[in-house]
Amino acid sequence: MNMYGIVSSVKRDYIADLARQGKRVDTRMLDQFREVSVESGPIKSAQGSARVKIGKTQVLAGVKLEHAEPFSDRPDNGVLIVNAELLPLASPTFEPGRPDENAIELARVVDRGIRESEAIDLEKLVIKSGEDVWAVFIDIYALDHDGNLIDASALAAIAALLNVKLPEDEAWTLPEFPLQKKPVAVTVAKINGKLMVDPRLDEESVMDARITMTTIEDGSICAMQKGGIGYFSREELEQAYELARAKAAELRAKLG
Amino acid sequence: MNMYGIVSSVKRDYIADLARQGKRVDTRMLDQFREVSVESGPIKSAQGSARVKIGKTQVLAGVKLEHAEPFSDRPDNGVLIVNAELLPLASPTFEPGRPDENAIELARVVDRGIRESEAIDLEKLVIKSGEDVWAVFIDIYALDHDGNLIDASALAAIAALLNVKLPEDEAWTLPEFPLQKKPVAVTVAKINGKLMVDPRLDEESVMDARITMTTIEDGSICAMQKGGIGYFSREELEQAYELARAKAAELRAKLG
Amino acid sequence: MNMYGIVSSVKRDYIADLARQGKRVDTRMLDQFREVSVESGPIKSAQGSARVKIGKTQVLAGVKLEHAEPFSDRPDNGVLIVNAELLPLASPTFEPGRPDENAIELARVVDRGIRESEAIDLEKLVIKSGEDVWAVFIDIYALDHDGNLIDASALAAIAALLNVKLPEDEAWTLPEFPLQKKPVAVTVAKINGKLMVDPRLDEESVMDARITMTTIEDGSICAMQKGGIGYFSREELEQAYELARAKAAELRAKLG
Amino acid sequence: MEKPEKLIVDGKRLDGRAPDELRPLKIEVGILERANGSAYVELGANKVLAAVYGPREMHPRHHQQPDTAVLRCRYNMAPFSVEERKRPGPDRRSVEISKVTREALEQVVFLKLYPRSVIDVFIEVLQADAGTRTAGITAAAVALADAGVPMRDIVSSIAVGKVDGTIVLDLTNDEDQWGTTDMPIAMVPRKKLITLLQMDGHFTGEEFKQALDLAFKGCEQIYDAQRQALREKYAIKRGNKK
Amino acid sequence: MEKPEKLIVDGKRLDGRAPDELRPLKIEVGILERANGSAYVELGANKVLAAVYGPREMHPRHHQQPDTAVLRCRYNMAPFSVEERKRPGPDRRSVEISKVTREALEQVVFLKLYPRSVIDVFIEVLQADAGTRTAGITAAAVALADAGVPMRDIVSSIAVGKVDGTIVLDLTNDEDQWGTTDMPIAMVPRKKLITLLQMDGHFTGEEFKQALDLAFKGCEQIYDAQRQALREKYAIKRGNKK
Amino acid sequence: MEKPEKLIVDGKRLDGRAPDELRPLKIEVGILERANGSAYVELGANKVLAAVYGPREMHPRHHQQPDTAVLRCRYNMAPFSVEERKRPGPDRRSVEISKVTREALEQVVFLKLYPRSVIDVFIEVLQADAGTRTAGITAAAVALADAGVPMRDIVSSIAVGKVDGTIVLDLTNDEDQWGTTDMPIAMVPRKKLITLLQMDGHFTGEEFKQALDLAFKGCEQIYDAQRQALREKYAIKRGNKK
Repeated sequence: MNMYGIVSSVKRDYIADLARQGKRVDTRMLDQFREVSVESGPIKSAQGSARVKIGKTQVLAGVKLEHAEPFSDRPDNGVLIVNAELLPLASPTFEPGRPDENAIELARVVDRGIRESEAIDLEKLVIKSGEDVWAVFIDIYALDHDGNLIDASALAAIAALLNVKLPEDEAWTLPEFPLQKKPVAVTVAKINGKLMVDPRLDEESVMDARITMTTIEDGSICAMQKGGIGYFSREELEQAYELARAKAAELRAKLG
Repeated sequence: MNMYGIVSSVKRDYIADLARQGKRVDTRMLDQFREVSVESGPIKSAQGSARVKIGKTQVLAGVKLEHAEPFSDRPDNGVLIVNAELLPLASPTFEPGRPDENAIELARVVDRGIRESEAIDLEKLVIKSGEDVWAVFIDIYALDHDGNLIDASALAAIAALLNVKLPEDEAWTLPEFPLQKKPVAVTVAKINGKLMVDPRLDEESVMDARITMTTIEDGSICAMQKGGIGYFSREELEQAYELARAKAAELRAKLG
Repeated sequence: MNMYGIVSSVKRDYIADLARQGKRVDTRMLDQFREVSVESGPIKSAQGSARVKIGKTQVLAGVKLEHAEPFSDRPDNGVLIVNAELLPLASPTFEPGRPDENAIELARVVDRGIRESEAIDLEKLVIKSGEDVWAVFIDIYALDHDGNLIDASALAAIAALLNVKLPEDEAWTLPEFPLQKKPVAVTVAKINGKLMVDPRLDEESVMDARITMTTIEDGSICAMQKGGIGYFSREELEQAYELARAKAAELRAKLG
Repeated sequence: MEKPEKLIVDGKRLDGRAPDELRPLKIEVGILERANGSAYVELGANKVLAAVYGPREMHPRHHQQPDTAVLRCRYNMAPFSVEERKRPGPDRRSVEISKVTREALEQVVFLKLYPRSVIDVFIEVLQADAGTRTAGITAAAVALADAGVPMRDIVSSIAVGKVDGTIVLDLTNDEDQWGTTDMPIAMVPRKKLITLLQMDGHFTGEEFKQALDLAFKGCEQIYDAQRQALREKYAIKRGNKK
Repeated sequence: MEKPEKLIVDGKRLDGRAPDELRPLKIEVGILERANGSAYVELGANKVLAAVYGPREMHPRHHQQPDTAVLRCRYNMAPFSVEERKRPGPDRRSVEISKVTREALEQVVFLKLYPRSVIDVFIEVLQADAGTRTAGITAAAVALADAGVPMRDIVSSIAVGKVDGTIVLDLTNDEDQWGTTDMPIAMVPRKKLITLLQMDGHFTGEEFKQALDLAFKGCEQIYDAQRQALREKYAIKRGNKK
Repeated sequence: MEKPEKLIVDGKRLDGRAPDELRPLKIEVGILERANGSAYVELGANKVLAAVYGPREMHPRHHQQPDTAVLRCRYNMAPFSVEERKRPGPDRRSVEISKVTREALEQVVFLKLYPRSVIDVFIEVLQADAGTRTAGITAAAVALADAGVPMRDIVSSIAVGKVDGTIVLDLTNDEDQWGTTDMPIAMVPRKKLITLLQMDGHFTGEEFKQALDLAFKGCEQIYDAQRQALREKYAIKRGNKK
């Protein structure tokens, strides 16, 4: 299943033709995000939570901390698990059931951004080496899908982590949750040879390919993921990196 | 899937018309059960078992006792697990596979009757607090489905519990199985505005709604479950309660 | 699904007619295997492995040894687990997904040959009685299916066991892997009343029935499995046994 | 939390409510872009979202009914909605709740108008504090109205129960856990027709009647709030169109 | 049970039987109302129920065969049928037994008479004491006859094995567990055609022949009992019709 | 293995390679009988098999696309291919790799030529030492050519990364585990069009550019080896036909 829905061929041509002229259906610039808002802590049953809206796209992320055994090859590391649900609530094309390849890719892209940037100091989450550690579950809940779920999800995840309150548990001895980086994902879509950020759903359904670049505060890259069946040239990738770096700073500012 | 099968529209009208007159297809009274029999202990490989027939409906229940860990929030309680299988043997509309919503509802209604009446003193099933308790598995096996599986299943379950012999296990120190109540479920069907007990399969396929009320010896209610897409008025519910209470006493007498 | 594919009715008649004359499509004798080769140790990530080719049929088997808890009713035995995957790579009729009844039957026939012949001395695989034993995982990977997967799989399994190198693990204290028998499966197909060994895929699609007999060095039988919807007479079974015994010796010689 | 000694002190419940008092209730209509209808309900600490898709073509086709639309309901809890993280995916409880939710709603929807179609109701519990199934039904009924699905009337839903021997309205999680009885109920309030009724715990016949009385009162308040929320949404919409 | 020192003492088995003796056998026909055919078999402590539905239309349609009916078999064990509760649902063992059961029965059924149809055979083991697959086939064959499915003949099934070096008929669980060899077999007894054969353990060629001899004898007794049970059912039915 | 102190000593990697050097590469074409096309790739200690079935009719039919063939890819690891036995069946990692593999290949295949059809690509990792997804894509591209599926060009794939601060080609498992960055990439080498790009770890903008440079060089070598393997196979075939 295509997660980007179907648009009529007339609209498809219209969007592609606009792109050729450097324009977009909603009059945005190619390098312009829709309105972005971050609400911290809407869910009290989670240790941390955040709701992110990018235009009409809505994602909720909740963080739960639980005791767990560490992985046998990482006895001195806490555990990070990212799960994403493309709720049937969010789109007529999403169906109930186990996460499909789109939901799995989404979760894994968010996971790699957090894991590879070492955003969480997992070593601080050890309670007893090799036996008992904190597991950080990040559950991403797509509520309304109007495009660019990846950026919304990654932003909601890091916002939820920033919102984490310490669990009321004797084993918790840290002064605060050991969050040390703020990785931000920016997805660049390619339509008719033009690169643009924050594709709307109708743009996603027309795009040739997308590339998500997750960067940290100093502009370096911690994760990338190309998607879609199209291709990128070398020049396009370098241009995408400049876009991702600039936009990540804007989004990071929303985290407060 | 509808678990009540399909009857022709002629038969449907006939049953509905009879109901209007206070009559039934098999000449029973509205408040009359079909013949009910309870056979204790047919299965020797179970710690307790019973076969219940209500008319041509047949249900077998088996009880197994096994060591288990208690639930972490109930360290001082044994574990009760009720499972129901709507065997493809029992009806042309039952299919092999994991329990569907009908089987799950059936199991959960039986479970609540036993659990909420505190029929089993779960605290007596603790071997070592927080570590080792007895788990009581009640497996309900629908063998032949001619209507009113809920009442037959609930009766088979309590009869199987009454039949429990103590396991040959060192950890078992109780003089007897701690059964302290006999909850009995009675399902009242509503057809064409009339209430009646023990619906046959053809009546179930016509009924607007059903309500199951599980009562204990003193006539008080421990569980209820409305089913079907129809509705009940307040007066109908009160009338159903009187029926359930009276019929439960009759069925309980069959338990010996 | 039929795992033997479909041949045209012309070819079907041709194969059956040849069989009547004691002949085969590829000019083999009824009691003649295709070319058989056994390659030991192609997979270094396994503790033992082997690739068997019988004609164009190819099977890879890999052995992994892992710590495990023994089964509660066998505290003084290691654990043997045989799994078979009919890879979609190997045949247009094999589909991705959990093992179907053909894959399960294949694994269980191989398992019984090894288990019932006591080919592995499971008692020697105990590290600590009732707590820690070696589990022997044999994974059978069907790569190319041109008939007679059972014999190829059983031969690959025993060849992979013969190839086992000791794990680099402190708990391993045996001088060598305790393999004490070489069971070999030979499948005899019945076509048009004639018995023949090593059916090709086109012969399998035509055969009435098959019988697999697994024998050990002294010619005694440790496992049998009839398959297919046809039947065998008593005389045919005795004849099949003579074939299986003779051919097993030939195949066993390939194990080196 | 440890079991408190008393759940009702001086006629007041632990959160200060009278026995027949609802928790604070908030209903928002049409908060999702993609769904054909949606509603968000807060009832005390419960936060529940419902969305409706359809009537739309039923796939796969062999599930189509030639003379009617099919109503499907899914009740689901977010992993982070409860104290201990819930593993994603349906469990036995959610399968049963999905079934009784469908049965609670189906009667009021004019399904026959849409043969071969399906109407999907998706309920997501984002934060849970007892009463999520009834809050879900309340939200779903509003979402169906928001989707423009023709209905005889709106279904309203609430739980009643028994706590410290007193019949109370709208139990919290603590009251559910430490109290005696929980009875979720749904009805068409205008005609007082009950479309969902479950109960577990202990009721004498007399207590059952009292509980029904209280349930009717509670559902009327829910009903008023549902209609008010719909009115506000559509009043604003009409206003905007000028 | 601990492994006994001997399983055969003075030519008698632990339950007093001679090596070539069946356990007590009871076959009842047509004991289920809804199924098109059914049978109940007790063989020693085994209690097995079989039901047949069909020939009926095959769903989903793309599984229909234009020139033949399809036979499907499901062998299943009740959770309470064995010492340690069995988790519900198919496992590898039951999938394999379902397959060989189907292959044991398919040859005798005139499937070509019912193109595009399916005949379903459901076998439920209610209480198990070794030999459940053969008791299931024995029951299924009777249930097929009870359903009026046209068949060339009846299939009969039993296990033989080797215990303390002796070839024995119809093993109990203890004999299966502590003995050497188990060989379940099914056949069309009149023509002596073998439709199921499995074996695990140890047989020399000579022992295999002895085991076959004993299996033929055993299946004949099963066959007689099957026919007797069917005669009684239908004699009574005919009697009733007068 | 313990983390080594250094992964690059005197400009040489632990296995003696220069930073821009591939591991030994072997490509064999058409090694499976039943598949329409197949290829086997060894890259260092990686052993990967790819097979192609199709274009063939798509089942079930409602998945058919009226104007195009559908490309399906399955990446799978053998249980014995890794240090700790991998449980059979797809996991989240293999589902993602299957998706990006399909997206890496789809662009070059003339799918529109085969409406209503499906082309299946099955990739089996028999022995793994980092870089299995790129070796799988390299093998799959050759298998597609071997199957005679019309393609614009061949896709070539390799990983680059950063180890001890140095940009290196074709990481081993040790380098992947103890190094900083892994960036698998696939491209149409002739036109330098990138069809797969993933990365995790750490790159500055400048390092990213260096890594791309190295990836282009590596893919060209892969591309030469792919064409060479295909030439040999088909040269021999043509030779045989004389």
